[in-house]
Order: sequence, then C-alpha cells, then structure tokens
Amino acid sequence: MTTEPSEETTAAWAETAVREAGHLHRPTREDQVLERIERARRGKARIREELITLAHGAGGKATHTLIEAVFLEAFRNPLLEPLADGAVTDGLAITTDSYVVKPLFFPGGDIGDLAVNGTVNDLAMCGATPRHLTASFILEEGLPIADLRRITASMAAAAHAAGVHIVTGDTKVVENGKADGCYITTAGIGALDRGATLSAASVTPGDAVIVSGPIGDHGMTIMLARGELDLEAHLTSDTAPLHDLTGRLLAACGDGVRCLRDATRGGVATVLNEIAAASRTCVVLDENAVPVRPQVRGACELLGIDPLYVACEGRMVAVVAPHRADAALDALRSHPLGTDAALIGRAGDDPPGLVLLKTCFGGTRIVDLLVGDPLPRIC
Amino acid sequence: MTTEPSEETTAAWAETAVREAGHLHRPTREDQVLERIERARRGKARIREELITLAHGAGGKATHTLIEAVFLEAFRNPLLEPLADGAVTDGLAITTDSYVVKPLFFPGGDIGDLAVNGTVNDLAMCGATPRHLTASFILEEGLPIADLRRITASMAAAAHAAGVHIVTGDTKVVENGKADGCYITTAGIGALDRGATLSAASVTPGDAVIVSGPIGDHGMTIMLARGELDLEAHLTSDTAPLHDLTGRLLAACGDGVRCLRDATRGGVATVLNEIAAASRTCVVLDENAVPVRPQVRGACELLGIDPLYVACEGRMVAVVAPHRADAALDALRSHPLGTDAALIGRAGDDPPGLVLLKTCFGGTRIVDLLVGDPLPRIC
Amino acid sequence: MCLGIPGEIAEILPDHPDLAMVDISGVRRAINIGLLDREDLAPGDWVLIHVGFALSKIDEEEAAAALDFLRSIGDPYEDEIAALRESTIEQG
Amino acid sequence: MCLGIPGEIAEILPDHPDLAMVDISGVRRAINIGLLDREDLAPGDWVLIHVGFALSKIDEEEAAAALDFLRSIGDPYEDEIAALRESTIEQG
Amino acid sequence: MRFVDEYRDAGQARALSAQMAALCRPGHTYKFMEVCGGHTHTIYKHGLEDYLPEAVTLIHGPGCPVCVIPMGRLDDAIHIAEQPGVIMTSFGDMMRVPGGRGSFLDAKARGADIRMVYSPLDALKIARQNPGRRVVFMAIGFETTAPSTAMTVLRAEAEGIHNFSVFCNHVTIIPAIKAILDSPDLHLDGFIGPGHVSAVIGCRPYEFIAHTYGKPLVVTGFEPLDVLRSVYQILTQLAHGRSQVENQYARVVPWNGNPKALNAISRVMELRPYFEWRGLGSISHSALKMTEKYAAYDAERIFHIPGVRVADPKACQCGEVLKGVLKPWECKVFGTACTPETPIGTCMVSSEGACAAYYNFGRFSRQRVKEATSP
Amino acid sequence: MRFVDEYRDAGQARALSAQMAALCRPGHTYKFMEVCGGHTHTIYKHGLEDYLPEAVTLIHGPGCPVCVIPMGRLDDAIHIAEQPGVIMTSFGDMMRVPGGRGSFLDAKARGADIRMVYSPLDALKIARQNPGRRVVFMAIGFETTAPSTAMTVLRAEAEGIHNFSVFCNHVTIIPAIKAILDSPDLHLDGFIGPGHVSAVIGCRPYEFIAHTYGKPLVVTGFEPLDVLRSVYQILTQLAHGRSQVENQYARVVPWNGNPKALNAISRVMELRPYFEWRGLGSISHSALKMTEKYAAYDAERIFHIPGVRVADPKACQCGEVLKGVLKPWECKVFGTACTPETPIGTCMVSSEGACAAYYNFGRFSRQRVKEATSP
Ligand code: SF4
Ligand code: SF4
Ligand SMILES: [Mg+2]
Ligand SMILES: [Mg+2]
Ligand SMILES: [Mg+2]
Ligand SMILES: [Mg+2]
Ligand SMILES: [Mg+2]
Ligand SMILES: [Mg+2]
Ligand SMILES: [Mg+2]
Ligand SMILES: [Mg+2]
Ligand SMILES: [Mg+2]
Ligand SMILES: [Mg+2]
Repeated sequence: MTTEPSEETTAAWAETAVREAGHLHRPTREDQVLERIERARRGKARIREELITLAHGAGGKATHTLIEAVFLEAFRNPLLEPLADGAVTDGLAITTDSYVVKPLFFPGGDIGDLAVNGTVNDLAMCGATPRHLTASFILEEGLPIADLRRITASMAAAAHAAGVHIVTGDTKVVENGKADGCYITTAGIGALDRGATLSAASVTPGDAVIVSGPIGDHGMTIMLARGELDLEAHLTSDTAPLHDLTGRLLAACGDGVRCLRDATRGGVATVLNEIAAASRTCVVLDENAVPVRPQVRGACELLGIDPLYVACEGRMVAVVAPHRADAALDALRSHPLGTDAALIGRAGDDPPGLVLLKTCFGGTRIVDLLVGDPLPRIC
Repeated sequence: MTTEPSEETTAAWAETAVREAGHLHRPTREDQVLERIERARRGKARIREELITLAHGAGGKATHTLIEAVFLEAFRNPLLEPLADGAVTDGLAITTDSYVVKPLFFPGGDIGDLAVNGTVNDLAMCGATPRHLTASFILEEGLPIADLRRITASMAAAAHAAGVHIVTGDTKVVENGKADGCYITTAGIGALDRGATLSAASVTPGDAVIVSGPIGDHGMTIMLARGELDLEAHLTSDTAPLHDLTGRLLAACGDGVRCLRDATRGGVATVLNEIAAASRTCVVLDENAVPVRPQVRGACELLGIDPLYVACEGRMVAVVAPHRADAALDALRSHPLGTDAALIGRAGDDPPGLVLLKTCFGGTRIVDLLVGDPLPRIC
Repeated sequence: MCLGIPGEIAEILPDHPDLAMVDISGVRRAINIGLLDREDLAPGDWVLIHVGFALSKIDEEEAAAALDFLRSIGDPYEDEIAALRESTIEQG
Repeated sequence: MCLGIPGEIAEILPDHPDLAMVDISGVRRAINIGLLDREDLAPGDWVLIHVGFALSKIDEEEAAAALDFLRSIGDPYEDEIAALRESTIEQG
Repeated sequence: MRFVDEYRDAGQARALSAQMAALCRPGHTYKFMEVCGGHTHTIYKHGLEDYLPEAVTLIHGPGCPVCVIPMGRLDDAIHIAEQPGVIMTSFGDMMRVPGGRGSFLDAKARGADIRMVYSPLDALKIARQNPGRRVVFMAIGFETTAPSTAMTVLRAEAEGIHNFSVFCNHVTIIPAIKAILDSPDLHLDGFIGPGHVSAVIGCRPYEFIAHTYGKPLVVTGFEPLDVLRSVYQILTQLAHGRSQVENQYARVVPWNGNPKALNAISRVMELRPYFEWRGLGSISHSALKMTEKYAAYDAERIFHIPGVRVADPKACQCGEVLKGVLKPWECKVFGTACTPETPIGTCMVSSEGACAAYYNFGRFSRQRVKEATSP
Repeated sequence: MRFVDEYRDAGQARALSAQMAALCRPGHTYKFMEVCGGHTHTIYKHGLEDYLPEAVTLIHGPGCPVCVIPMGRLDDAIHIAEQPGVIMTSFGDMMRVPGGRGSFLDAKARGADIRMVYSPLDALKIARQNPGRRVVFMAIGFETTAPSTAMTVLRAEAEGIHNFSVFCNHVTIIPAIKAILDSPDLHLDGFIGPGHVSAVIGCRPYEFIAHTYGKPLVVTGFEPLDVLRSVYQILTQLAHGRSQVENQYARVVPWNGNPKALNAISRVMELRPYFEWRGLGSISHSALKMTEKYAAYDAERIFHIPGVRVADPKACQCGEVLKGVLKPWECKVFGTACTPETPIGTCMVSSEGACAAYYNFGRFSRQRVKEATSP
C-alpha cells in the first residue's frame, strides 16, 4: 500500500498525533462561530417557555435552566450555589429528593427503596456517612394500603441496609387524579466524617473518569416495566445504597478522589456534563470502555436512545487523580456493587466544558446535555 | 325562690363542687362501659380499610391510625417514636412536611410561604432555632412558570424572614393530571440552642393551656378561596413563622414550658388530643376563652363545622406550668404574632387522655379526634 | 336535622330574580329567596338559611317576645344566685 | 430516516396470524410480520424491524458477501499498520 | 351572632333548669323524644343534659336524614356514581356514611367522581359547567330540604339543562313519628318537635299527636335555650294535664308553614307507596319520589339501579335505642365494634345519630368529670 | 449485536478511508448528499467525518420525516389533540418539534392528552382500550413507515374499531430528490440513497437520477461502515466515469422492494396533488393521504381542521443548508438564536436534521479536539 492517508482526513490521528508538535492552533472561521456559541451557552440561564413541561423534570438542559433561572435566582446562598447532590456545612451533608416513579413496583425494587437509596447516595456523593432520613408521603386516594405497606417495608429494609433511621415524616393525601399512587420525598443528613473534600470544580486535566458498573439498568427497567412499549427483557433496576462503596473508595484513595456523582436522572452523560462545566475541563470518554448490558443496549438500539442518558440508581461516576486511578478501580471492584467498575475516560483541558466521546467506530463526537428526556427516535 | 336545684341536675355543680368532700367515686355500669371503650381505643392501631381515602390525610383518627399501623410499624426507632413535630437528636431538630394546598395562592399567602413557615414552625415547636431548609418540588406539567416564580419568591421572602436558607433542593415534573399544579416538600434542621426540653408527655395536671391567637383563619380562608362554597369574607390565612414567638416564650418561661404544638391540620382540637393522649392528662377547655374571629365563626355555623378542628398555620398551643401562665401570656402578647394569645384551659388528671370542653352554655362535652376532615353538616 | 342559620339580607340582587346577598357574621353568600315572597323582603331583614335557600323570614317580634320570657325567669334567678354566693363568701 | 433494527425471530406466534416474537439482544417484542411472506420465515431468521413491523427479511448471504469485501480491504491494511507501528517502536 | 348568641346564655339556662325541677312531680320520671337529629346535636354539643332535671330523659328520635337512608339505597347511589361520565354530588353529611359497599368517600377513592356541595343549586352549577357529563344530586333530607331540591329541578327545567338529575331520597317526618307512636314497647311523655321541618309544613300536621295520642308536642328551635324552654313547656303542659301542639320557635316557624315551599314540592315530587327506613323498616307513604312529569330529571329512571336490599346487621340494637328502651351505651357493641369510624347501626352513622352524638360528645362519666372540672 | 457490530469496525474503516483517499482526483472536491436523516445521524453519532477524505463533503438532505412537516400541519394536529375526548398518539420523534403554537409537549402541558407510541399498532391498542375516546395517530414518515400505518388501518377495519383515525402526513422521497436536483444553485456529485425507504420501494425508482441526471446513487445501510462503503462506491463510480444505481444494502433491500408493503399503501392511501415541505416549499405528488374508501379513518375528514399555513421564519437559511450551499455553522442564527431547544429552521428540529446533528454531535473544532484527545 503506497498512500498513507493524510493526517487531516483519516482517523489515524490517534497514532500520528503522538508525533505532532505543540498545541499551536489558529482559530478558523468555524472555530470563531463555535466560540460565540459557547459564550452564548455560558450566559445567564433564561427560560423562554411559559409553562412547565416534562422536559423541566428530565435532568437535562431544561432542568438546569429552570433550576438556575428560577430556584437559584430566588434562593441564592453559598450552600445552595454549587448545585451539588447535597449541601455541605458544619460537618454535615444535607440533601433531599422527591420520587415519582411509575410503576411503583418494578423488577429489582420499588419507589420505597429508591427513595431511601437515592438520598443515601446523594449523601454518599458528598463524601458523608448517611445518618438520619426524613420521609414525606403524598398519597393518592385509592392507593391500596397493602401497596403502602410493601413500600414502607422496602424503605425500612433499605434504611436498615444503609444503617440509617427514618426519624420523622409526614403524610398528605390528595384526591384521585391529583397524584399517581404515591410520591415520596426523603431528606437526609450525613456526617462528613470521611475527611474528603469533594467537588466537581476540583476536577483537573488528566484525572481519570470511572463508572462503578454497567449503566442504564434502572432507566431501561422502568421504561420496560411501564408496559407501554410491550418489550420484555431480563433486566432489573440497579437501585442500591452506595455509601459503603464510597467509603471503600475514599479509604483507598483519600483526597485523590476529586468528585463523586450518582448517575441518576439524565444518566452518566448528564453527570459528566455537570462536571465538565463546573471544572472547565473537557471530559473525553471511550465508548468501548463504557459498560452497558446487552439487553440495555438492545432496547436502546430499538428505541433510538443513547444509553449514556439512561438513568441509574446504583451507579456512580468517580473522578480521581491520575495516579490513584488503579487504586480506585481496585477498591471499587473489591465491593459487590463495584465489580464491573471501569475507567471510561479522562479529563482534558480543551475545549473546556465539553464532554467528548471517542466512538467505538473511532470517531469523535460531543455528548451534550439533552433538552429533556431522551425521546425514542423511531421514524 | 325556694327550690335550690339539686347538684345532680343543674349546672350549679360548678359552685357546689367547691363544697364537696373528697374524690370518692363508685363506678356505675355506664362508667364500666366507658372504661371498656377507652381500653379499646388505647389498643394497638389497626387499619380496617383497604384503600387510602382523604380521611387518612386529614390529621384525625384515620391519619393517626395510618401513621401508627403502617409508618411507625415499619420504621420504628426511638427518634421517630414520639411522633412529634420533628425528631430531636445530637443537639439538632429535624422535621419534614409536604404541602399540597389548593388553591396555590390564597388571601394572606401561598403554598410557598406555607412550605417555609410550616417547617420553620415544626422546628420552633421542638424548641429549636431553625437553621437550614431543603425544598423539593413536584410540578405538574402545565404549571405557569410565572406561578412558580411567585411561589419561589414568597419562599425566599419567608426564609429570609425566618433567618434560614434553602440549602438544597430537587425538582420533579409529573404529567398533567398527576399532581395539582405544585407540591412542595420542605425539610428543616434546627439547632437546639434554647435549653428547652419539650414533650407532650411532660404535661402535668394543673398546667395552663394557651393558644397564641384566633384559631381557624387558615383553614377557613382556604375553604373559601376554593370558591366551591361561593362564600365571601374578609379573611386571610394566618401563615407566619413562629420561631421568634417561641424564642420569646422560652426566654420568659424557661423550662416552665412543657410542650409546644402548632395547630395545623386538624386544628387545636387535634393537637390537644395528642397532648392529652401522650401525657395521660385530661385537658379541659373553656369554650368562652377560645379566640375565634366572627367571620370564621360565621362560616363554621353556616357549614356546621367546629372551629376547634379548623387548621391554623401561624398559631400554636403552648402548655406551661401553672405558675408560669401569666409570664407566658405576657411574653406572647408582647409579640405581634401573639397579641391575642389566650389561656383556654387547663390540664386535669381525670379522665386521662380526654379533651373536655366547658361549653359557652355551661355544659360539658368531649372534644374528640375526628375520623377525617370536618365535613360540612348541612342537612 | 336540617341545619338552618340566620343571616341578614345585605342586598336583593337586581339581576337575578331569586337571589339575595346575605351576611352571616361577616360571611356573604348569594342565597335563593324563591321560597319567600320577594315583596316581603328588604335589606336588614333576617332570614333562616338552609342549603342555599332562605326558608323563612325571621319574625323579630316573636323573637323579642321569646327573649322577654327567658329574661323574665332568668334575671330574678341570677340575682338570687348572686346573693347566695355573697352570703357563702361571707360565711367562708 | 426510519430507524430499523435487526432482530432474530424466536417464535412465530401461533394464535396471532401476523405476529412473531423477535429477540433484539435479549429484548423481546411481538412484531407484526404481515408485510413479509409467513412461509418464508422461521425461528432463527433475522428481520429488520421498523415501528413494530418486520419490513424485510435479512439476507445472510448478501450480508456475508458485504463483510467479505470489507475484510478483503480491511485486513491487509491492518497488517500494514501493525507493521508500521512495530517499525516506529523499533525506531523510537 | 344575632338570633344565635341570645339563646346560649348559661344564666338563663340555670334559671330554666330550676323552674323545670320544680315542675317535675316527685318520684315521677319523664321521657321526651326529640324527633330531630339537629336537636340531638344541640343537646350533646352544648352539654345540655347538665341542665335537665334528673327525672327527665331525652330519647333521641329518628330525625337524622342521613341515618335513615338504608344501606342498599346508598349502594344504588354509588352504583350510579360509578357509571361512566357521571358526577355524583352530595352534601358533606352523606360522604362518610357506609353502605354495603363502603361510603361515598370509599367509592371516590376507588375512582368515582363524587363531589361535595353546599346546595343543590351548586350541583346544578356543576352540570352547567360540565355539559359532557351527567350530574346527579343525591337528594336527602326531610320536608326542610325537599323544597330546595324541587326548586333546583324547576330551575334546571327553566334553563333547559338536561344533564342534571336527582336521586331522590327525601323522607317525610309524620309517618315516622306515627310509626314510633304505634310501636308497642315504647313509653313517651312528649315530643320536642322538629323546628325546620315545621318551617315548611307548619304546626298543624302534629295535632293528631296531641289529640289522638294525648302527647304534648312543642315545635322547637335549635339553640340550647330553645330546647330547654321546650322541655319546660312540655313539663308545664304535663303539670297542668294538657296535651297540645305549641310553637316555641315562632320566630322562624309560621303556624301554617311555607306554602311556596309546599307548592314547589308538590309540583315536582309525589309520595312513594312505601320507603324503607334504616333501623325502622318499611313505612308507608313516608318518602318522596319524582313525578312522571319530571322523569327526565329522575336518576332512578335514567339509570339502571340494582335496588339491592342490605339487611341491618344482627348485632344492631338501634330499634331499642330509637324507642328509648336502651340508652346508647347499653347496646352491646357500643363504642367497641360500633363506633363513628365503623358504624354498625343507623344511630352511629352521622353526628346527629343518638349513639354517635353520645360517643362523640358525651362519652364520659359525668360524675368523674364534675370532679375533674370543678375549680 | 449481529448485523450491527460487524459494521462498526474501526480497523476496516481506516482501510476504507485509505482506499477512498486514493480514489479522489487531486485538486478535486466532491459533494455527496445523504438524502436520509438516518444517515445524517449515523455520520455524526459515530464521528464518521474523521474518516472521510478532505475532498469529500457530505450534504445532509431533506430526508428527516419529522423536520419536513410544516408548522401549520403540526398546529392542525395540536388542534385535533385539543378536541374533547381525543387521545393523540405520536412517535417520540415528533413530541418536541415546535409548530406555530408550540410542540406536542407544550400542548400536553396545556392539558391535551398526547401519548407517545412505538408503533401505530400501539395507537390502535389504545383505541381498543378506550372505547369512549377518539384516538388519532399522527402518521409521519416516508415509504418506510407508510405500510405500517396502512396495515394498522386495515386491522382497525378488520376488528371493527371505529374510534381510531390517522392524521396522515406520510411523504414520498422521489419527488423531494427531484425537487433538489432541479434547484439551480445546487452542485452535487452523487447520492447516498435511503436504505429503509428502499426496502419498500426497491432500487428502480432511483434510476432516473443515474440516467437522466447522471449522478451515481448507492442505496446504503445505516451502520457507519455501510456509509463509508457507500462513499467508496460512489467515488469508484466517479473514478470510472460511471453513474449507476447500486445497492450497498442488499442484506436488507431487495432490488424490487417489498410488494406486500407497496400493496398495503395503495389499498389505503393515494398521492396528494401537492404537499408543503418545511424548508423546501410545495412539492407536487410528494405525499400520501387516505383514500375516500377509508374516510372513516381519516382524521383530516373527521375533524374540522383550521389548515393554517405558517411561513418559515425569515432568518432561516435552511434552504441553503439543505442544498449544500451553506454549512450549518455558516447560518447566521446557528447555535445562538437557533438551537435544538429553540429551533428556527427545519434542520434543527430533530436530531436527524443537519443543523441539529452538527450542533449536538459535531459542535467542536476538530483541530482542537485532535489535540485534546491525542494520547
Ligand atoms: S351502638 Fe351501634 S348498633 Fe348499637 S344501638 Fe348504637 S348505632 Fe345501633
Ligand atoms: S441554524 Fe436553524 S435556521 Fe439556520 S439553517 Fe440551521 S436550522 Fe435553518
Ligand atoms: Mg445525585
Ligand atoms: Mg438530592
Ligand atoms: Mg438524587
Ligand atoms: Mg407533618
Ligand atoms: Mg391515578
Ligand atoms: Mg406541627
Ligand atoms: Mg413535620
Ligand atoms: Mg407541620
Ligand atoms: Mg435531586
Ligand atoms: Mg390538574
């Protein structure tokens, strides 16, 4: 073969780049346009819509805009400002989440353990040891009390497993057609006794990006459990409490751990975008390295959905200093909830604030925040 | 006049009782039946229904049964067990409540300040100084974002007024017809820095029962604001943060204060029943002493509802040791939120666990827990 | 049975043949007066309200007469009780 | 346009004239096969699925031929790259 | 509140109380029935028994329009409420009353659209606002309430509203009183007559009670002094050997009732041949139904109604309580198996029922409470 | 996944890439249009441009069935969805596309009952389960999807389901390609032909492109190696001076298409005289409507439809992008006023549109990224 492809036109850049000189780069006209767009994106969040739509609850761009333009705008204070999994103050981590899952019961769990694990996990992501939970219920009249007993039983079991108590609560009942069986809001308090200072902003170029296990199990399980798609698969939610896993990771890597995020609503892609934005780094993922179960992938292909955006309830993203990456993987893999932990990418420095994916095919593309829920792309 | 009425048959017992001898009392057959009933009522809570109904959310008997038979049964732990306004541990008070009011905006307030004040008040009732709040929103698609801004603005104002910050939060959006505009769950953390140890169980015969102002304003305002009854009145919700008022009371009376309760869902009657049950005292109220605004009373008479069961959102019941009653009233009345504070009754010792009312007519009757919401008695 | 509450007519509503605005301790509601003679009613009159209808116009004279009777036996008795009480205190 | 995904027929559903259970990486769905010739289909066959319908039976021979072509140009190239890489390392 | 507070004066009550004691013949006991649940409510809510002479016992009668609806009839109403497109409307009183298949609140929890209204006119308004739905008004009540229902039907007709109908359960008080007077094991000395029913029917219909049965009846208002005054009047009649119909409540009740209201009823409704009363059984000509002319507004005709009859439970001793043979607490299931949350008998279903009123308001030993509340 | 993973091999892509570079005439540039949005998606999602010779530019064509629906047509659909009792059903793709009065998601937020379905058969199932409602299926898509809609209507007919109808917006690809070929300012060297449309219509309908217009067209699959192979085939044809229709996707596409599918379409639908395409304007005989025979299933006939026409915004430069005159980022509003959240032009409304795909997946400087991602 005589014509070695030019570096400009083939994917051989991965190899040839090694031989390349410095970082000299003259901005093209396209670059200038892109720069203008990035500036526009970094500008003050503005809501254009008049009504709340489902997109505002999906965890993506619309949610971020809503939070920044309405909630942060109204409540602004230093503890709220980082918009992290919880607030950290006086040795305590504080968090809250509402749970509105449908169906209430699904393979691998129910709204009850979700509500406990989710809040335990947000505390764990703050580097805290979960201590106390509160639980507030909004029940729709007509909910079978047997269902409520099932839910409270799994909450109790999940709390027991996480070593926390539900110390106070509240119950409201709303009319038929004003809820969907049962909504639960939990709040949690954790002790910051692990000596870790975690923040998305602390992520530095070179850091390793790790995911604790296969992604998208929860979201796809729920999508299937709704029955509307008539899809069947042996899939169960990954809902699990991660405080023990984070404990092990922090013990192994100490302040080598920069940041932890559970990849819930919006999936791994959303979490990584938040990290890239907060740290002004460029997160580069390797699609081949991202663990996805075959059934999740099958359902995603069928529906035209990207598993990177599908929710997990027992998986986290950990960003660790380069030299602690192996220790982190070892620590995670030694725990039953982290056996399939994988290094899926690295933080880089340019372009700042973006998440890029090296595709399994060898190309590169952006992994952006979605506007709202990942909608099936069928036709 | 020649026939002085016999003590048995007239209300002159109030006078003649002074002259009576000891407490000798031989139980009649009726007494034995009543004793049997009380034993049945004190027994383990059992739910007979199969479905959740609105009664389970009304704060009365059905709510108590649900909480004891389902939630306490599942989550039992020493912090939860007192079923108070919040849990108290490690120098902290923790509480949560969900807010589901309809309409979202009403004379005197909206769901936003309700959600802040309600949780601030539950902390205040624990004797704590409110510190941090969390706020979790369940929004129905279609909610005007302008409404949400109004709500968050009043939350911010209420938080500012109460000296707390909203430090973390969450937002979920549910489909049209799966909520009622906006539900808010707040949780709160307060510092137990006021040296008070409050509990309903500590109430002792002889203690004075005080209410901090006219009752039922909030509940009746909401009932009218729904528009279904086509009633008009100049009435506004009493929603207000009570932490400052409790601060002043505790400063004035120290551990002379036995117990504080904000008289929300279920009104003053429900709170007093909880106190009587927890302390095994008999709370005796004087109907003439209970402050009720004329419009509240008018609407109550029209609908056949007893104002004692109508919700307040800025009124509390304080039980104080007998010798601190005057100091307590002075302290409360010196504060704008307590100008109409009134001594409305006393704790007695027998029959234990009951709330009795000396009616304005001079008779005596029980003020029991209602099963559910006070339903209009029209026909 | 049949909760009935007295209310004062604030206004006979001109546009609605059978409606009057009635005041009950500061609470107002449009009440149907179709069961009474409209000519008979004026602002300031009191009616008995049941499920949104005025069932009866309250007869002030009858009311006053009934109260007079009650006072006629009540007041002397109260005086007597007061006297009794005083004598008790003097004894005590 | 028109997302189409290959799936393997697991079972032709006997009670439903036009339905087959199809497996996509462990995910199963009843798919309408009314656009294909039923006699032509058997478990183990692959079909292209679009909006719940099997649009086409996948032709295994054609697929193999296409892959053969890709390999015919891909494999020699990969060998060359590997050789190049080795020589680079030797140099370095 | 005018016409309310004047009648709640404790001082005048004590005076009346003393006078009543003087009217009682020594060694004699008296049983008076307050027919109306509203009076029962007043008696317990104000603790009126504290003022009654020991010799006087009040028997709580059948006049609670909620309590007397048989369970099967409520099941029929729930059946209607569960039909597609139906909005059932009801007074709040009825919402928690259990039928054989639970209460309106239970049916609502199961998904039926059942709404509380303050007035039948509000039900009509809902019909006006929901042209695509079928709105049914659960009509209950004695002659007091029937005119309002009738007026509402007439208005629906005038406005041409066709998606509104009435499930008519209005009952009439006279046949019920007569049924009680005719029961063999009953001993009553007089009646506290229903005030608001009388505002419609007047005082004449009671005259047979005074003349044929020889019992005094005093039409009575609903404030506590009204009731005490009425007892005083009955005792006075008895002391003088009289039995008459008297009108204690003349400020509201004209002797001849309200002719416009009676007319409204008769335009829209007619007597049923018989109607079953919970606790009392079937009583002839004791209830109203819609006339043929208003069939289009008659839910009973519009909907197919199962018409199931649910027998009163065996444990129930309501019959004895209603006749004054037993006091509420003397029933074996009172307060344990039968409570306002889980009523077995009719007297427990609404707060105007004898057992419920005693349970809610009077469930304490008066002797012990005297000790507890004495200063 | 079989028939998927084999076509995502980076090694073979590198080989093809090298071969393609060799096929390019030095100093020459090539513009190929992928007609189909599915290809656009593949190209961006897999970062396929990294493998293309610099001389080759891919022009993203009009073949996104979501993007081409004019705003007025969506407003009509929302109007239908807002009629009482209607359940509108739609593929997920359509939910966020804005019309003149917002998107389906906005209408849903305002209270309309709009549900996402995976298949038109699921819409029919909803109709079966909700006999009291009127279920409308928002039918969009090219010839690939039309047979499924047609089969669903035939099944509704067979089952006697009468509360189901179709709002038919199916379009046909050939007239759109022809309109593009006929536009004066366009220079194209070849076509990547739509794979799944061709599974229905076969390869013959494209022959006029090769014969009359002299442009190569290769019917192409949707995996990245399919597309690269197709570019390779076009380049080969050009290198040899040929212009033919070739079938790269023979594993799925029979040369003659799917006769059963074509038959289903023709039983239920017929060509419209003209149809407006967003960004392209009115194109004659470019869309399908329900036939007279199936009028009972035709939402356009059942509902009164306002038929408002909403002009494309002035700032929109989609026409130029669609014809390859401008690159997406060269449009003045790209990425600032026009984003996937607030699309102005058709190319931004679905992730298969040229601008949206570039914005979502390719919005970065390839030069800088090369530096960032190099090991
Ligand atoms: S306790 Fe129940 S069953 Fe017994 S008489 Fe009273 S209502 Fe009837
Ligand atoms: S940026 Fe928007 S307006 Fe401009 S060409 Fe693209 S889609 Fe059209
Ligand atoms: Mg989180
Ligand atoms: Mg949280
Ligand atoms: Mg969370
Ligand atoms: Mg609470
Ligand atoms: Mg529901
Ligand atoms: Mg409280
Ligand atoms: Mg609380
Ligand atoms: Mg509270
Ligand atoms: Mg959250
Ligand atoms: Mg709503």
